[in-house]
Amino acid sequence: MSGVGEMNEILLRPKVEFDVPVEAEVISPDLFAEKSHEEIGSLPVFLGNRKMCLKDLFEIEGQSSTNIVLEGDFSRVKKIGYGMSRGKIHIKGNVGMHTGATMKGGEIIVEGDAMDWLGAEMNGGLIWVKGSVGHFAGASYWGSKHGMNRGMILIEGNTGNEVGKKMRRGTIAIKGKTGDFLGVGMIGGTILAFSETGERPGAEMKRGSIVLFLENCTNPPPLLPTFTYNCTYSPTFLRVYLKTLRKLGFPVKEEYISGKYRRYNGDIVELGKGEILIYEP
Amino acid sequence: METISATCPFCGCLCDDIQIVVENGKVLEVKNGCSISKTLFTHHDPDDLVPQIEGKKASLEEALDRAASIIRQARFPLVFGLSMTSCEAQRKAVELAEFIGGNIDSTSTFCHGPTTLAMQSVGEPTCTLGEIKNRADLVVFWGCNPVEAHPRHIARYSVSPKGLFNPAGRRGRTVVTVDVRATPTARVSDIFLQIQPHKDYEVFEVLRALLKGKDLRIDSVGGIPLDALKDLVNKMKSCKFGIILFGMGLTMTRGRHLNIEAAISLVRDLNQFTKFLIIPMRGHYNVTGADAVLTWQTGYPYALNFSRGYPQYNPGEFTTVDLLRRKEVDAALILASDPMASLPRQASSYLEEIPFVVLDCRKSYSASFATVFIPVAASGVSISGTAYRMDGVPVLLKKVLDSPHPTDEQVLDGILKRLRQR
Amino acid sequence: MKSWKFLLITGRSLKQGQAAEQGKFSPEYINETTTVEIGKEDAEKLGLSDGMEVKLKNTCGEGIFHVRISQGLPSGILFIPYGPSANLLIPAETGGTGMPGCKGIDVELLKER
Amino acid sequence: MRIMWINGVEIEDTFAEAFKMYAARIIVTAVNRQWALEAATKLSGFATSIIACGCEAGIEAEISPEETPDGRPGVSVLLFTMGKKGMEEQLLNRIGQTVMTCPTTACFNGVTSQEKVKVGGKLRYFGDGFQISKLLGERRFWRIPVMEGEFLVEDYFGIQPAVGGGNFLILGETPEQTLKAAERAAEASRSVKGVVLPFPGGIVRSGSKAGSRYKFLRASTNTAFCPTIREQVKSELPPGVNCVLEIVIDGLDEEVIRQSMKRGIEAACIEGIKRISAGNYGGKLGPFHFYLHELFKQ
Amino acid sequence: MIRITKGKVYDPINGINGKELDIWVDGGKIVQVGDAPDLVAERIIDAEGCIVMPGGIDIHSHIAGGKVNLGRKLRPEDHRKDVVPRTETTRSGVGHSIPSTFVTGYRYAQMGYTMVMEAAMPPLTAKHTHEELHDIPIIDKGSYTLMGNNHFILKFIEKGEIEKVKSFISWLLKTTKGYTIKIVNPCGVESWKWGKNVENIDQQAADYAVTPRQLISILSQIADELGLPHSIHLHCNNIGVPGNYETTVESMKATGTNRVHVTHAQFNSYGGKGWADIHSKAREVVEYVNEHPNVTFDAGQIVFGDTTTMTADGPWQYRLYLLSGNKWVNADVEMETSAGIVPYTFRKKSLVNAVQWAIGLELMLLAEDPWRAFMTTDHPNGGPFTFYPQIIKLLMSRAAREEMIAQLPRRALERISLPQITREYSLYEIAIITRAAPSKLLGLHQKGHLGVGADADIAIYRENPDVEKVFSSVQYLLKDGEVVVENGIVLKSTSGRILYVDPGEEGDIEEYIREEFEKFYTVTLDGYGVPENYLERGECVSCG
Repeated sequence: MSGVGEMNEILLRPKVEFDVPVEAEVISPDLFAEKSHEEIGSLPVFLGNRKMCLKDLFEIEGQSSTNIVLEGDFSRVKKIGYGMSRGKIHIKGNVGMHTGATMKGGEIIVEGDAMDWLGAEMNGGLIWVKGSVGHFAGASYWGSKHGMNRGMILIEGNTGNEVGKKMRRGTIAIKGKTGDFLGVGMIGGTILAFSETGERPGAEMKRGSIVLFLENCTNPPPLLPTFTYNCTYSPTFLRVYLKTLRKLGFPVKEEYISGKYRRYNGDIVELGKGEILIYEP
Repeated sequence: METISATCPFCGCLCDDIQIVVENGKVLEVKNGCSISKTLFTHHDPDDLVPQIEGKKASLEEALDRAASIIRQARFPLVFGLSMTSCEAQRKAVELAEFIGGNIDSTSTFCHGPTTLAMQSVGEPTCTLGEIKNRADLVVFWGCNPVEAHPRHIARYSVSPKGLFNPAGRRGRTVVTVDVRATPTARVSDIFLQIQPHKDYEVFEVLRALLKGKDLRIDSVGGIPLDALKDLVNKMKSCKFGIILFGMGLTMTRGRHLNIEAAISLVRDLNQFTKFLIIPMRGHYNVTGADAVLTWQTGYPYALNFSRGYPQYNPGEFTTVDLLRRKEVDAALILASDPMASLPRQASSYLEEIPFVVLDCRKSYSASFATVFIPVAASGVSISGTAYRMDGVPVLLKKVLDSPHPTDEQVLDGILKRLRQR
Repeated sequence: MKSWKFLLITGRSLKQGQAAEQGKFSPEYINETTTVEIGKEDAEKLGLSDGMEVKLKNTCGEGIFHVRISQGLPSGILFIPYGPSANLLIPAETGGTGMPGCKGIDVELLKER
Repeated sequence: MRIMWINGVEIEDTFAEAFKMYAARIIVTAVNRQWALEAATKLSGFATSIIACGCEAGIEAEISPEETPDGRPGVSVLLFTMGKKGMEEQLLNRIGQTVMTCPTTACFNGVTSQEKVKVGGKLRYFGDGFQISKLLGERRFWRIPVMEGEFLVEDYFGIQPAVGGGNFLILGETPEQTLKAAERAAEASRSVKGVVLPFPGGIVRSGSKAGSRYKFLRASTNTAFCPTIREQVKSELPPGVNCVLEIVIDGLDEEVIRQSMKRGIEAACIEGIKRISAGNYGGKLGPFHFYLHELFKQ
Repeated sequence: MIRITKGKVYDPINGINGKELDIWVDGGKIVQVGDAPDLVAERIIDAEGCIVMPGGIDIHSHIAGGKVNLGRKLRPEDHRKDVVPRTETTRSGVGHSIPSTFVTGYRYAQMGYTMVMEAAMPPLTAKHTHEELHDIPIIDKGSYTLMGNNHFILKFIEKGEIEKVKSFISWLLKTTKGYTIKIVNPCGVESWKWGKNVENIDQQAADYAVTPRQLISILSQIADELGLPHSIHLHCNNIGVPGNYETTVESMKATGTNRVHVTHAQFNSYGGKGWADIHSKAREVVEYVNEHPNVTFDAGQIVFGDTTTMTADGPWQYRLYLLSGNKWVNADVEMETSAGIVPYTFRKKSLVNAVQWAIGLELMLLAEDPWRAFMTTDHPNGGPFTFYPQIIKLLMSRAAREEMIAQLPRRALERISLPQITREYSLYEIAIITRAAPSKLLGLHQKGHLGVGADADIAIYRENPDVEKVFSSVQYLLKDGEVVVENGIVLKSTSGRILYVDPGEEGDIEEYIREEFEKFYTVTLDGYGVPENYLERGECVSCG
């Protein structure tokens, strides 16, 4: 992780507290690369319905970099890193909706919280949120056939509902609590949820894996009746996933790696080839 | 004294067989209408309404000027309501929202918005209400209570009428109600399945699994014995024409759009066995029209934003309750709805912090808090036009009584004209 | 003051629909939208009868309602017709869907003396 | 002609001639070291010479749990073939028959390369429709249900150009001394990462030459180095040599072969060894020529 | 007065093939063609290096109404990738496969089209169709009224009361402000109301002793008797089903010598017993057309890519849902018709799709008489109308076709005859199939040509070696004599006409059906139709 003041990075700070939403998909390494300070400052953003320049809303330091640092409250700034394919955005604060949605590559690190649609329909890259996130992280947008298609989303805090909705590939790991309908309609991919989860995880999933560790969870929600228990075992693939997370620096307890898991398959109203693995302490 | 044909502008049934006896601008009698319809036409008394600015009487011109100035200054305004007015006014509202680069949302937001979301995920096998009348031998009311919310639905469309291929009427149909409480609708049904709150999703899943011939190791779900559900599935599979009619009992409970998705998926799957369709029971008389007009003009039915000059759609982001709860909008224009009465207080209280304009044909809660209130003539009472029934059938609204007030369309046009001159 | 936990359902009632047409400030409308229905069994257990005032409260807010005993309600569930009063108790969180959860809300019922 | 001696052993001024091959690295993990080795041994079994085994293979190293993808003890096996197609066939058959069948194992690719062959992606059909695909980053794995649980195998295995047939010959006075030298040589040669010695114990006694008097044979015994017929042929054996053993080395590139040959030769130069030589075909067959003297320059 | 000068004029109705001629426009009409020393123009449009044609006419497109709108509502994911911001002169919206109304008008106009016929209007929701048509700017419009599964028509035929059928049709056209009789999967859609279908044209409907053959025969007869400007517009039974070409040929035969237009014939020209051996029967279908002057057809060409299929053919759409697994909308309309919607992606790699693609082109290229063959994609079923320029290019260039054929699965080649077809359309022929013939087919005298007295709907395209570029965007479009598009940019959002017919032979049928109507419909008879005030610029086209 890079700190402020490092060579060759671009630093943005909001000039004011935004009272209406800002749309700023131009805050993206793809667009900041090979642009002068002046050119970056002239990129278009929307403050509500007013089209403005980036420099009207933000203090900008630096130029021509794929390494972007955001300082301050960006919780009303939407679409940061939308569709980005490379480079890095480090957000030292909270961030608004659609952060990293449809991104194809690169890295986004959020020190604070992120709002809904984080990494929605993403196609690659890494998003790491230290705080909590809203609904629909890694999900499909309304009407779409599938959500996240590749890449990785790591969340240390809690999440809202329908995380990983209709995801097809990729990995989502959540340290904190997750909301209802985790991995609803999943087509593939892997979700690892370390704490408590809301109701109906895996509903309507066709394929894919949801792993529940239910840490500190005294009263886990019952699975849907359309999931059926198969066996208790130690899935090797899970060891690979957990080791990979650890290598990246995401906290994973040793006992999970060698642990046993109850395997349920479902959702039998759909294809039924999905699975929920529940850690057995 | 004359008798005028009318269409009742109350609920999504849009009964167009109302006969109103009028004398000297007073309604003497409402024939064919339900009790609400009768009240609606007889209690219509627009004369005591005047335009107001900050609670003080103003001229229409002053009110329009002030409304335009509020909207002109706004950077993230909201146009909300739309469901109790004609399509003609709705068109104008879209034009206004687009022109000002605002958000526009209808009351679908808190009635059948989730139904739209489900439809966008899995589709919707549906039909017009006449198909039920003419063919249905199995009618399932799920989380809806037409006896109180759509008072003539049962008599006119779904249960009692004798149809082309169902000459026996009520006797030719099995009626099932699934609800948390034994509503009056449940009491007129052949079968009532009392479901625990928030358990609709599980029950649909079990029905779908049973339909697929899966064995389930449970005795009951959501408070309903498995045997009762097996029986229901058998009835569904073996009927000639089945219909599910559903309401807020599905859209507003935990699971929301996913409850509907499960219901639609069940109905869709049933078509491998027989004919089975589903219709949402839309509440306000022209909320379906709001969906339709917005969709044909913009591609999307509600929860729209025009900040960037083109429509963006995202329920959860541009829906009224969320915009208000997150305190994002900086002005609002409300027509044909009363959010101060109908939205959660946690959300609607924010309206008191921003300037907002209300157009209404009667005194509403929102009107009394509005920065600018402009009384308008009531569509379907004092203005003709088009409205869409819950099943998407367009119905003519008729003028019955005169009104001293302008129409929604005229007021919106007045505001738009002022915004254009600058 | 003693309190009991209930799940609150809000919804349409015929009277509410009719009364709204009589006017949002009509006594009929105000009366109907400040009514809370409770099942017979629960009412007996709590010693409530028609017309008695109770307070309902949750994390969203609170309001005073008068009791109407209803045949159709199962134990543990209350019903209030849609309206400004019911809306005091409805959370504005929409789960990212735009739709607040207007049915099956956790409330506490407190008996007014 | 220059003469070179190591520890009193003559190093002949000749070269080992080696061929282009393709290599794959297979990481086999299991619940413990024993089971990983068990599978790896079977996987690399009967794979001494491309001539009749279809591939050449051997165990490269044991891998600690920290270094394996699944955190369990592992063994890496290098497998060499002449072509891509042969590699696909060999990996499919061998992993299918020796790793999948072995309790607790999983099987990972150990080569990052553009070129690759499908393995898990074909083995998956054994799952009869119940196999599950997992994509982690750019790597895809297949989970194949088996009676014991699940067999995890990587979708594709990378293959890279490699070198096969690095070698040297140990010419000794007695069979005892020669075998001892060869054993030492094999151990030293093997200690280089990226090589395997495909023959039993890393040693081959039946070195061959190209061609034969029989039309149907492509190779036959290396007559020039066979002591028992020394006088019947044009022999390469100096006087006093009664036994010759060969060390054959396959490696991922020239450099590792060089290292391996060097270490092996050094270890082989013990008492009772007369000379170190190498096998070649006059430079006509293989593009890689490892001159023995050059190994020890610089 | 506007003078268009120095352009190469293609006007097949008047036999003009690329000649440089001045065209003089005034009061929305063409007032003079050629030199006119006496006339003074206020504006001269220099069309040097341009092609001048009458405005394009699309005879079959799904642009408005309940089903189209459900399609829009169904597919936010389709809209998101094609957004259209508002400008000073135009409204905003979305495009791709089901464009919003305003965008529909703009995009047709930008391609040089000035008239489009909505291909399927259910009577019960005709008001909806007209409300949307009202919001489609610039172009003239009309709608075909769905009748092939109407209760009254089936009942009257069953009872042999053919005169009543005729009166009813006359009444229904007037009441719905429709343009002609649309028939979709006759009797099959009625059966679909019970989840069934008919499998051939001699199988009776589920609830009526009437066969598709009878219905097609009687309705084609009535269309001629009523003198409707356009013939019956027939979507045959068994659409999309391998082996269906026989049904198509039988359906054409059923009309005898009465006029019949077979729509989106591509979807109805398949051989084979199933998907495994599907192959082209375009030749067999076209042969019948070539030999029978009473028959016309349009292609229903498919375009590779994502689109939204929507027809009034409920059972077919359900079948397509089962095949694709995509989301499915069904919308049955009481007493009359049905509709279905399924998103679908045509893939080059798909054998079936490749065969379908070839069949559409084969039909167009094998048809001997360009006056009876029409270019359509059955928008949006085969693909969005915005792909017309690509199809024109394929018709005009064998090389372009070969380039595409090279990308198809090789197994497809033995199932089609397209690779062997050498014909290339000329610009003149393109002007026939997209302008002159459509106006003739619709019975319009003031459209589709540039003669004196014609409506001044004129498309001026800049010449370019790449024909696709030529037809993608007009240099100028004149609608009713006004320049509404210049250099591809919409300058003015005008309102087009709504064309409809009133054959005037309804007699007292309205009163005759009143009781039954009100018993089985859920709306009053008086509230059923489309009042005049829905038609901002209504124009009744005369019959007979």
